Amino acid sequence: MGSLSIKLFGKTLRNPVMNASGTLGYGREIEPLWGVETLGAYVTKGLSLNPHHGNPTPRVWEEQRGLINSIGLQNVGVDRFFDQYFPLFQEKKTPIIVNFFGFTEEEYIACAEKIRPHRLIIALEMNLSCPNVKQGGISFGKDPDLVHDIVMAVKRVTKIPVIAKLTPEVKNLKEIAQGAYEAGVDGFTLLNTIPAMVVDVEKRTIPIRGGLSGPALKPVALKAVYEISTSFPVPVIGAGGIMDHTDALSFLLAGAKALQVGTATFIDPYTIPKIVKGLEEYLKRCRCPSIGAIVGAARG
Amino acid sequence: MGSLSIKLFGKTLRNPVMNASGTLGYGREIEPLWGVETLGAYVTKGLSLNPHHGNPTPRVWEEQRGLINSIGLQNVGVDRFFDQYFPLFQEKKTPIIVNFFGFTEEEYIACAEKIRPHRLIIALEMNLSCPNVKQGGISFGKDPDLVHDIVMAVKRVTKIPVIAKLTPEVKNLKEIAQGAYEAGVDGFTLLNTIPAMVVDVEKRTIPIRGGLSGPALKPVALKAVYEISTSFPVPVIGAGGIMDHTDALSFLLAGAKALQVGTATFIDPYTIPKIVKGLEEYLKRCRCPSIGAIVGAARG
Amino acid sequence: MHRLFAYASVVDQREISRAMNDIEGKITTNDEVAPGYYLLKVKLSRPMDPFVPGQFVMIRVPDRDVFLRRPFSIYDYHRPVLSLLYKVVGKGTEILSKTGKNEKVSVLCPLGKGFYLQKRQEYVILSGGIGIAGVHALIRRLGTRSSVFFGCAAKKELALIKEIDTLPVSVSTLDGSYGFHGTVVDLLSEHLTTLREKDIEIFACGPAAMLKALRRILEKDKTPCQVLLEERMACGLGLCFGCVTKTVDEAEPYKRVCKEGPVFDLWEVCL
Amino acid sequence: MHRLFAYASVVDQREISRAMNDIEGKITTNDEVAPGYYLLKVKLSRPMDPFVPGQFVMIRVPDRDVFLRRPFSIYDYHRPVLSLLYKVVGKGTEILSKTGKNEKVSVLCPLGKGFYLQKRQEYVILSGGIGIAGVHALIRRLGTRSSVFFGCAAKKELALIKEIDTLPVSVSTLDGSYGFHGTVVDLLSEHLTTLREKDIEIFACGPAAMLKALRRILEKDKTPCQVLLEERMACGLGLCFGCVTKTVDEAEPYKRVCKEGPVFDLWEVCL
Ligand SMILES: Cc1cc2nc3c(=O)[nH]c(=O)nc-3n(C[C@H](O)[C@H](O)[C@H](O)COP(=O)(O)OP(=O)(O)OC[C@H]3O[C@@H](n4cnc5c(N)ncnc54)[C@H](O)[C@@H]3O)c2cc1C
Ligand SMILES: Cc1cc2nc3c(=O)[nH]c(=O)nc-3n(C[C@H](O)[C@H](O)[C@H](O)COP(=O)(O)OP(=O)(O)OC[C@H]3O[C@@H](n4cnc5c(N)ncnc54)[C@H](O)[C@@H]3O)c2cc1C
Ligand SMILES: Cc1cc2nc3c(=O)[nH]c(=O)nc-3n(C[C@H](O)[C@H](O)[C@H](O)COP(=O)(O)O)c2cc1C
Ligand SMILES: Cc1cc2nc3c(=O)[nH]c(=O)nc-3n(C[C@H](O)[C@H](O)[C@H](O)COP(=O)(O)O)c2cc1C
Ligand code: FES
Ligand code: FES
Repeated sequence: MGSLSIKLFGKTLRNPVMNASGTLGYGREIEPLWGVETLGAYVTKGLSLNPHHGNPTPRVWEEQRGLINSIGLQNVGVDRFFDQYFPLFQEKKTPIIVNFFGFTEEEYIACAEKIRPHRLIIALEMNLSCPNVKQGGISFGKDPDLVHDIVMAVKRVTKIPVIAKLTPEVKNLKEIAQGAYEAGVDGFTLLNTIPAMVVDVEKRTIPIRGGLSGPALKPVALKAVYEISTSFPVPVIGAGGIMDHTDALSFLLAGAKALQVGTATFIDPYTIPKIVKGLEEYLKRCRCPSIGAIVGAARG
Repeated sequence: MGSLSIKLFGKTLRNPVMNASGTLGYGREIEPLWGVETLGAYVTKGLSLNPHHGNPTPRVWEEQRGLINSIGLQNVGVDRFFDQYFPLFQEKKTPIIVNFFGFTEEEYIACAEKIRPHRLIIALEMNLSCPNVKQGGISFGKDPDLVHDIVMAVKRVTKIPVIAKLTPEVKNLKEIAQGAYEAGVDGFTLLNTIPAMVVDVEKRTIPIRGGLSGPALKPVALKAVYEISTSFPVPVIGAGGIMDHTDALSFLLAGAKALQVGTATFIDPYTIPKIVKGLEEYLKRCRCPSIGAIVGAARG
Repeated sequence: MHRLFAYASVVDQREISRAMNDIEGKITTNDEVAPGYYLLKVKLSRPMDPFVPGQFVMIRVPDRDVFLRRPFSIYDYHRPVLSLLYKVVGKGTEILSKTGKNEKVSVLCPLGKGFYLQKRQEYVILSGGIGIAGVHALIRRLGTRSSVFFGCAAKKELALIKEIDTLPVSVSTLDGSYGFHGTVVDLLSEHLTTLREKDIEIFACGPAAMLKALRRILEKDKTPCQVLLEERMACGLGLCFGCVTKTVDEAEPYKRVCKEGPVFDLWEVCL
Repeated sequence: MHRLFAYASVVDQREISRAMNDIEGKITTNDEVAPGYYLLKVKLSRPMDPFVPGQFVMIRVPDRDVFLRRPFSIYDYHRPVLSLLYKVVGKGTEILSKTGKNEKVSVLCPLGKGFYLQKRQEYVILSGGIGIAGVHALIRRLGTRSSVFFGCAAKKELALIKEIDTLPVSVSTLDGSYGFHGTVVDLLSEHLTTLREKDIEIFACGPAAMLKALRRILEKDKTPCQVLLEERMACGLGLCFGCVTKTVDEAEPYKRVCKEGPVFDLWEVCL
């Protein structure tokens, strides 16, 4: 039987399937159903230097084959995460990727500084979709120079590999990635949600403005994964509308080395273990020695 | 009963419902089912100075609640359009919006120059998603300065009102719109398709890379319509995933003065007449004097 | 009391939430019991773990037009049949109401934190409209130990309390077509002086306006009161932080309705 | 001939395409006639306009998982029943094969340009596999005026020509389990010298490889030949330009299969 294990940033993960940040709570909420050790790695909810309260409701809205969320980055802050929630991953020896964000460059730096290297922390994932309050609220991830500078600044204060998680709402994704790459980024996660909005026709209101996730995003994310994985020699982690192991294969074939599953978990909380199983069976069926062998195979 | 008629660029249209460019052929193809005079205005297939052959197949691919196309702008050229296809609209007194494109600034200008003012031509719609071959193939619509210059150049050679049709794949839509606005643009059409890709998991190939349209695009397009219609005092025409009259109302309530229906026509070729009827009934039900009265009503 | 509420009082809440499961079920009945209200019975393929009244389920409507699951209170459960009472308010409930017998559904259950029972001299249960669904299991378990108040728009909605007609229920209707003419909170306030002579606790479920009115009449005495709140949910499991409600906790004001709730202490939430 | 092909020969093609309609229908049968092949019969709620063999329909599979309609040749039509023969190849046909009796479907029909008949001494009809669906109506109309060649993978697919078993059909199988052992083009080429003594025209429908092989054996003489092509379609109406095939027309090489086709002159397309 083929092996699902992959090497990422020099560490071995049992499989390439992760949750997407913000879609598996602090990890322990899923424990009544399945254990976090099922994951290749757990990606933390977006953490910040100080706790954030987040937005008022409605925070979630159903769209056709998609979800719009406006959680507003509620989180307990990086310190409390390590005090309160990290022990579960230590106990279960589950690698984690720490997703984090800031509203200023200083916040990113200070947050990254607080995260001490640990054998279970395989990377820091920088959520670059955050508004930069010092630059009129446009998000960091939209400008190649801003991306370059912030990645560089974070790389300077940490020894942990750094992943840039990019937003699709940019002029030229490759240019953004180039900015991060030149600053020494170790990998990319593609994609974050797309800005979207809902109109309630009955009430004539706009109940929510937020980020669109789910299957609607998939073909856009696939293109991003293809484009960036063919252009830069660092690993790409794919995310966006992965609902089953066939979707997962699409991302791997397009060039993703690992995957993140978000919205699907809300509909079927067993999606992640099912994808792991589906990939195992696929390797067996194709007599493929390892999942790494199919990464990028559709790119010809 | 309320009236569906709207004023756009000083002309009166019988209703705010148009086809989206490239989704109703040259107009006459739909005649066996319903007459083009049903439309508020017919939007031409994208036209260019010289004929274009377009891309090899596959050109269309089904996605979840969406379509990916890579037609490659096949068209007979602006001259032949007016010789061969325009007479139908003259005969039926149907207003038209001429969608056009170029791969260089010169092509845009030369094409616009060829289109002589005519009482039935209510506007020129510039497709700004085209790659600019002189600037490394990045599309015109992604750079505010490029947009400014090209709109300005086109405005200089034509007396017909000019609409900028924008692509969602930009850093900051408002900045792009600002470029067009400062150059004197008369209106906006939002949105064009989003770049996307498909992986064939069985064959391990990438059968198509193209633009995503249909319901998946709707929440993204709604946000764009809201954002631009609240920021600029020129009419916005909404497009993206409109499948029925409720979707149409969402766009009107978000601030669109008129609508374009594309992909939906492929699934149900009667979508446009059905939306016109649905809007009529809505006005009646709400005792609303005119469709114009609800434009932007959800924006509070 | 202990016997009735073994899970809430003896077992720690974390343990309860450990007992959730995604269970396949088959619809056995789905009848309109009052105009726009349906009673859905689902035969589960394996038994649901013990539940506390006030807990809920996330049900997957068997139609691709509905993307997310929908939350509904556990109305009743007699192994292996789970009952839900729901009101048609939008797309999901509309489609659910048209779903036929024998259709398969997935039910994630039991979820959230139910009503917590301390020893009291008397319990008062208050519900408005479809809010009855949230307290029905509680009414059944408490039997005559509680006073039940139910408010609705008009007489025709009385069908919603038909299943508890062995117990005395004080009813109000907004149009005066049955019982007290007015809101259920107005009705309760008429009895409040008498009730307050005992050591009572109130359990309430209903529209936001009802809960706000209730809060106003209890404000002075801060009568113990638990409320069952509703919010749009994506996961129902505490994963997404989509379903929050604001509380008085300044450090972390937004609590998840699906995880820290749906039952909250009235005095800890900001309605 | 005129009687048989009133529409193709007398009525101008533009007029024919004017006669298309979107018609509601109800599935009456949907049976697996050979492994992986289904014969679907749809009772239309109103009559389809006269059609020409080779024309097709766009059918809406009644399932939200399928976004676009799917094109299928008109296999047969006896007012008010439309028959389609299809092979399960992907998601749409898979779901269609599981669609039950009495389900409602919308059928946009008849579409495209069918086979065009000029007076000839003899007609030769060639099809491979599911390609039979595209020429079946033509075979039925031409009766004994044509020679029919049919190729398939193995004997079990012979069920596909059961409905024309009153006519002589020359059969080839790739595995030699029935008839000629080889491809249908190899089989045809064995008869070609005899056939060429007459003024013939060939009508063909089948996989790309078959059409290419056919082209090779006809190349020298440029025997008149019409081919029915398939392409992925979005609209089927000529609206989207999604379904093109390359032709020798240098000014406008890409022609729409749904509008200028699906039947093309073999010598005008670039296979
Ligand atoms: C813990 C909990 C228990 C519930 N128990 C019941 C019950 O037993 N019976 C019952 O009929 N309803 C119950 N609800 C409400 C029920 O979940 C919603 O009515 C349902 O999800 C609406 O789905 P829809 O697709 O029909 O409406 P949508 O089209 O999604 O929305 C229509 C309307 O319903 C409201 N709505 C949508 N989702 C929710 C939600 N999660 N909570 C409250 N309002 C919502 C919206 O504000 C909107 O006005 C409960 C909700 C929660 C959170
Ligand atoms: C004019 C015309 C007439 C046709 N007549 C018949 C018929 O009578 N019987 C029949 O079984 N099939 C016919 N086809 C082919 C049929 O349309 C496709 O097999 C069907 O659309 C596949 O749908 P799917 O969802 O199952 O496959 P998908 O999942 O969409 O694709 C699966 C496979 O089918 C192929 N395919 C998809 N769409 C088409 C298409 N439009 N044309 C050709 N191949 C396609 C793809 O290349 C792919 O390999 C016809 C096609 C055309 C254009
Ligand atoms: C409810 C919710 C919360 C999210 N929170 C975060 C977050 O805190 N940080 C982040 O980088 N991405 C966040 N995301 C984005 C996801 O991690 C992921 O990139 C996106 O949802 C696409 O994947 P999906 O389609 O599988 O959900 C969130 C998404 C959702 C739906
Ligand atoms: C097949 C197809 C062809 C298109 N051709 C053009 C075009 O030539 N010019 C243009 O500006 N937009 C073109 N578009 C984009 C549409 O006009 C429209 O902006 C987009 O499809 C979103 O609307 P919809 O979701 O209703 O289809 C095309 C879209 C499709 C699906
Ligand atoms: S619904 Fe996801 S946290 Fe409550
Ligand atoms: S399928 Fe749209 S033009 Fe042929």
